Amino acid sequence: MTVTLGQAINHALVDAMQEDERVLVFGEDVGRLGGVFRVTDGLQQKFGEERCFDTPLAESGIVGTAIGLAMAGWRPVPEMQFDGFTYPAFEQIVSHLAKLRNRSRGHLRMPITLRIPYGGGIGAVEHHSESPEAYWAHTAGLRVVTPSTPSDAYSMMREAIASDDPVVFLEPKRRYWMKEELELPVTTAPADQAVIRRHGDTATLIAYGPMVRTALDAADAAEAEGWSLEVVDLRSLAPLDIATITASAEKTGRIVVVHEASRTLGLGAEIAAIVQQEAFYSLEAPVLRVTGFDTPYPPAMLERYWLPGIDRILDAVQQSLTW
Amino acid sequence: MTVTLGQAINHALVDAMQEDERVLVFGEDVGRLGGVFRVTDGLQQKFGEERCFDTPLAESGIVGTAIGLAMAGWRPVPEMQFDGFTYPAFEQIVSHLAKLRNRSRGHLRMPITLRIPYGGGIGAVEHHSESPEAYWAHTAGLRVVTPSTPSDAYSMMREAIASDDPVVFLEPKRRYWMKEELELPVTTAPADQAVIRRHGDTATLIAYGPMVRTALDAADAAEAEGWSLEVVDLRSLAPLDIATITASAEKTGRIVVVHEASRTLGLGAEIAAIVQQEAFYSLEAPVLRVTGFDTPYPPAMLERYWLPGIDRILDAVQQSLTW
Amino acid sequence: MSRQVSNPDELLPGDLVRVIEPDGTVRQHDDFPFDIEDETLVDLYRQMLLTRAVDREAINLQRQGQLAVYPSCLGQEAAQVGAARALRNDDWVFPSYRELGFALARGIDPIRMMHVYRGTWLGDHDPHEHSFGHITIPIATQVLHATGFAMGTKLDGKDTVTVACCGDGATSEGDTHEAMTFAGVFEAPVVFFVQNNQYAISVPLERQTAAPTLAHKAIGYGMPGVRCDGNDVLATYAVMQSVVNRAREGGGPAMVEAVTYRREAHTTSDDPTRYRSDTEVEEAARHDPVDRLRLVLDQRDLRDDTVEREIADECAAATSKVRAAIYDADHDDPMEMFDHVMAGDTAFLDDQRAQLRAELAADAAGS
Amino acid sequence: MSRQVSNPDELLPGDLVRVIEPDGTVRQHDDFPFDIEDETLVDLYRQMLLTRAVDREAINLQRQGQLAVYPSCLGQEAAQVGAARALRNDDWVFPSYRELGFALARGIDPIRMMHVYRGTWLGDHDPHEHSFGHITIPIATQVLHATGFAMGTKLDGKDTVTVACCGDGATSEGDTHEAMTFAGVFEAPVVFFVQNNQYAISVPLERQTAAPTLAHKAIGYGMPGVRCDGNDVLATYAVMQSVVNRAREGGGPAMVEAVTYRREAHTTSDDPTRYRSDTEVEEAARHDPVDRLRLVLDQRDLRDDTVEREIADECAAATSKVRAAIYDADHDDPMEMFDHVMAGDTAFLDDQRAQLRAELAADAAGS
Ligand SMILES: Cc1ncc(C[n+]2csc(CCOP(=O)(O)OP(=O)(O)O)c2C)c(N)n1
Ligand SMILES: Cc1ncc(C[n+]2csc(CCOP(=O)(O)OP(=O)(O)O)c2C)c(N)n1
Ligand SMILES: [Mg+2]
Ligand SMILES: [Mg+2]
Repeated sequence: MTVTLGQAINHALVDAMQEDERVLVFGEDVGRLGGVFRVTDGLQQKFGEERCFDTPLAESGIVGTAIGLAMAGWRPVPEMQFDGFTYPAFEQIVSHLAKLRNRSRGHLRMPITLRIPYGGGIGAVEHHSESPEAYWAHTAGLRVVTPSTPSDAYSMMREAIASDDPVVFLEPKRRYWMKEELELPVTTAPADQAVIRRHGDTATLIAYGPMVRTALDAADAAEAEGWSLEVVDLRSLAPLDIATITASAEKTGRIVVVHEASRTLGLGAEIAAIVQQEAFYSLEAPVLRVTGFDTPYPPAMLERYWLPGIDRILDAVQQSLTW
Repeated sequence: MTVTLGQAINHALVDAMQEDERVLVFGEDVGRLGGVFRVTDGLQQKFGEERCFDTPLAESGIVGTAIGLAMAGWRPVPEMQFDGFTYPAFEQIVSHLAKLRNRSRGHLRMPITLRIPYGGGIGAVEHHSESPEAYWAHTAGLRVVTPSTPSDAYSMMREAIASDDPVVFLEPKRRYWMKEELELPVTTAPADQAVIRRHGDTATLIAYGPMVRTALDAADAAEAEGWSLEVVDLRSLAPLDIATITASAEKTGRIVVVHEASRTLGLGAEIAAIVQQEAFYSLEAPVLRVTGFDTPYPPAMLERYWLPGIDRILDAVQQSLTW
Repeated sequence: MSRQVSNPDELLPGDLVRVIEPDGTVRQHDDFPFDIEDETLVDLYRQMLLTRAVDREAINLQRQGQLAVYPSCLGQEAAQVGAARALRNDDWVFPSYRELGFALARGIDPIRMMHVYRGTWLGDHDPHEHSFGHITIPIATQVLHATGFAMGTKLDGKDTVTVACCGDGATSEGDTHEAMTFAGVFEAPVVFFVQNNQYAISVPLERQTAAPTLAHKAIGYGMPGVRCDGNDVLATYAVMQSVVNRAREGGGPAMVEAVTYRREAHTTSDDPTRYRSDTEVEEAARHDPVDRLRLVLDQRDLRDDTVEREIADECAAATSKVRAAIYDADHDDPMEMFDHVMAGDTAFLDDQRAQLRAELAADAAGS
Repeated sequence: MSRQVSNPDELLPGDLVRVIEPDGTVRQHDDFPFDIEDETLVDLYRQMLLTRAVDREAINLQRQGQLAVYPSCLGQEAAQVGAARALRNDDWVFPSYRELGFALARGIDPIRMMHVYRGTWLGDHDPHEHSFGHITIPIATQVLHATGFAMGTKLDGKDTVTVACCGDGATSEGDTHEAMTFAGVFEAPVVFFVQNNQYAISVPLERQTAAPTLAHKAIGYGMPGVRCDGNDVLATYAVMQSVVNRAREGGGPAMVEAVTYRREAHTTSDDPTRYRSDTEVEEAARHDPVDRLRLVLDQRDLRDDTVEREIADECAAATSKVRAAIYDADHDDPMEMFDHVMAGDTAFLDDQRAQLRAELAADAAGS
């Protein structure tokens, strides 16, 4: 069947709720409306208002009560409506969700999957196009994952819900409508493994979430230059799959990291730091970063100038090749 | 006169309030009590309850009203009582403090200095020893600075308050009692410049805030090994003084970054990413990171095992020298 | 009302304040008396119609792909126009994103607002020019800015009043609570103007609170809470001028719940058929605020063809001006995105500036 | 009280509930009747004294450098012990950091608590064992956990009730507001137990709110607010058992403001002479909760030397047990800091584990 990335997550939620009656879905507009992106469409009809419900408009409340529900033995899958609206919940995420298991010496577990649609490229107004992944990845105690395909979206969501750890599940919102032919249920690689989406030996593009598609497009375009680009899809942003990253660095000697988030202290910084250490003698050029700028996310009409695209990626590859 | 780092900040606040009657100091317990570290001691007596006041216990409220006060033409210097209690204000800081000037096409300015005592090493209970600097440094639109000496504390605070940009002013709380002989007022280097605290040519230690003292101690101890270590004090974490960092990397060829914050996506990641690019051909070894672990901050009795100390720094230097 | 309440119960809301009777008679409310000139009545009518016209044009523009999104204020015109009328020019307003009527009443060029919904820039007017803040999207956050602003004007010894706008959904956010807490403690001259339009996107009021009414929250901050019929422009004006004057005279903050209804979709991206019935919306339309005011005008013979034609012309002129300015409007120079990040030195952005400049040059060369 | 309130005013607090008369007579309050055995009275007395003894020992231990910090509950024993008595064993409590009395009443070994203040570990008991959460330091955050927990037990069809503890200062935080909002909307069986001890560190109550009383906040969430004398253990018990039973029977949440006084410094790090007078503290001490209950016992002849001796012995045994366990207690294996970060695979921490292991080995070799 043909499944979009958004539908794949919806199927994963349905199947998880079916298999485990402790799974709860809640947040703003996830019930009757089925979510502003329809990712929770039909859940309330199928599982009732107790298993899928709308909450008051209060993000700290959503995450804070999710923590309490988890302590009471539930397996909550709360939604933050948009990336830019996770910030009111920051304290509950950083001071409790990430830390409660550790604080309790392992007595408590936090089997919570925090769904966050993220990233730009959909022509939205302010605060609807943020890439906050570095905030979560820097916070010890959280697992942070992001799928780039419908099958991964399904499989990684099932894995996140089944996990006893808090998982920040970042949904690349501009790829919600990306299609794939697949049979459900599908199980792909474990979420903490990076996957090589395309093999090549000229240089490596490391990307995740929404930028994987862009990186693959850039790799296609690069063929015209005679470049064979490898594309690594990180999938897990915390922890990182250092082995796969390093192996690719050793193979190609040239790494370009691509993400939407601003450059300073974005994931590219961590990857550069790891690669220059782990593959010090293999690098033919420094790890280069192709990212959003160190400015607030721009207005919709300017976002295409801000976001990394094929040209910016190929420029960086060129720069790497001629270092 | 002999001045501690905490007193230096107090003097800076007094002098700034004296010179500019638009400067306001507020927060939890900053008034009558003079702050839990006495950094605002005497301000309320000197300038009255209108210029220095206690607020309700609500951090988002403190930052959010500071923004409104700034729009009304005041120059607020709000305090967050501890690093771990800035998180409730995260949305106001990230979505407004950092973005309002940009949103308004420059019509609004945000001359707000957000004081945050940060870092560990004082044997405190949970949430009182956090190093959240990467969260702020990753957020475009904020200036993030941290002094390591009393004279810098005074001078950088004066500069922060005078700035029309929002400045996150991180106070290395375990160094509040560090003493220096100085005459006030004192003007040190501009806050956005890194300073070389010690010249050397074997390798460079890059540190900031509380770890500068530790790095200098390590450099002293390194003499016994015959190593001459250079110590760079970043002072500004956003923006970074790339020129000074790069020059030192080109000089010594070996860089060790030291900070308390967890390793993943800490400032060390950004510095490694910058150095491996800017000084690619000068590096004799990869940039190494000496940091807190990727775990929540530990209980007081274990903090000395978690925090970077002289031995961990010298191990890294050794590792760099023998790479 | 005075700040010193002898009996805390005085802070509780009374019955819904409504002054326009079904037949158009204006019956003054004992607690909220007001004077109003005939001229003003016509002007309120004009403003409400103008709001409605520009609002409709915005929806059309969005449907034609000219705006990124637009949140209609259809049905809320009386609340916004009535509240605005209670203010002086130097009073301040901190809006959410659904405040077109308020913005127009404050004299802001609708083109400036539409550029924001188009995505030309994130905010496009100087707040100090019309004492009107930027559209604020993160729910309830502006309520704190308003409170801080009011604390600031009070420190300055000014007698300006600040209005903090928010929706029913916004009352659930922690920021609203903290703002009201600060306002109460610092006796800030701020009025919390809550437009209860019954919905937060798809979520109905009863999912936001179990309180008897939103106005019952006020007592928890030591300020009076008042409920008015937000479809009754005179009731809203009467209540607002009362609490605004009270704040101006040092009486402290107040909360007004203007009870109304969001007749359009949440925004142009929303599909309200998923969560409410057409009948419900039709029923709401029967309480149309413009129709309500029209009754008053007619009872007083203040409306004739000339008035209607003048207003219609004004509306047509305004909408076509907006349309002309917005339709296919080019974006501004992309390099501007680096210009306002900071006031101080931004040399640290120079390499990113150079990168974009090179990309733009390559684009230009390529095309 | 029933969930269906016909008149919203019923949600407003009445006068302060107090049942112990100055002479020790117990005068039942009409709205909050209760039964209590003589035995229970003695047991409450015992628990309050035990709390006070361990509290004092903790202060001493801190002064001797044995604890990192300690926040005393001196003066708040009646509130905590009285509230705890209203609960069943399977009811849950989410404490702040000042809940020693509550913890002891729930049967938690004080040594476990003291290890947290010592800094041995961040939390040191299994919350599920005594249905008692960890000490929570970020103000008001636990109030949301309690609400979520109560939503969870309700979904499970259980009849357990959850108590959310917080201070007067905590009522200003957005999290408290959101918790009460959720509790009201979901009719969660949670009781917000606010110990109003007049201070948040140095900040007095009037800087937290302009509300007539904290209990006046409850109506804004559609739940009843009740004020009781927190120095009157029976009043606290009476009020708590009423609202706890109401919640248990599906009546929904409630808020109780226990009015008391923090007689010690905020924590052992604090210097209260900077912000309040000795006279004020002495005046507060005249309302000592233990003295108050002693009057009741004496009136009923429930106290003699044997009782006093038994309790004194128990206190001495408890404090010396705590002292023996805590004094110069070694820290645990530092390697444990990697063990609880996550439930799943933590191989990604292996290089950091190895680093610390090597450092520990070097230390051991060096010393
Ligand atoms: C902090 C935050 N959370 C979520 C959203 C998404 N959102 C936008 S509008 C809205 C509903 C707001 O409802 P209400 O306050 O009643 O205002 P109305 O739209 O009805 O005018 C939501 C949930 C947001 N903008 N900000
Ligand atoms: C979010 C947060 N902000 C600030 C602090 C610092 N702090 C610790 S206790 C306290 C006062 C709390 O007062 P209250 O709620 O009345 O409780 P009490 O200490 O009186 O029991 C403050 C401000 C904190 N722990 N958490
Ligand atoms: Mg609404
Ligand atoms: Mg208190």
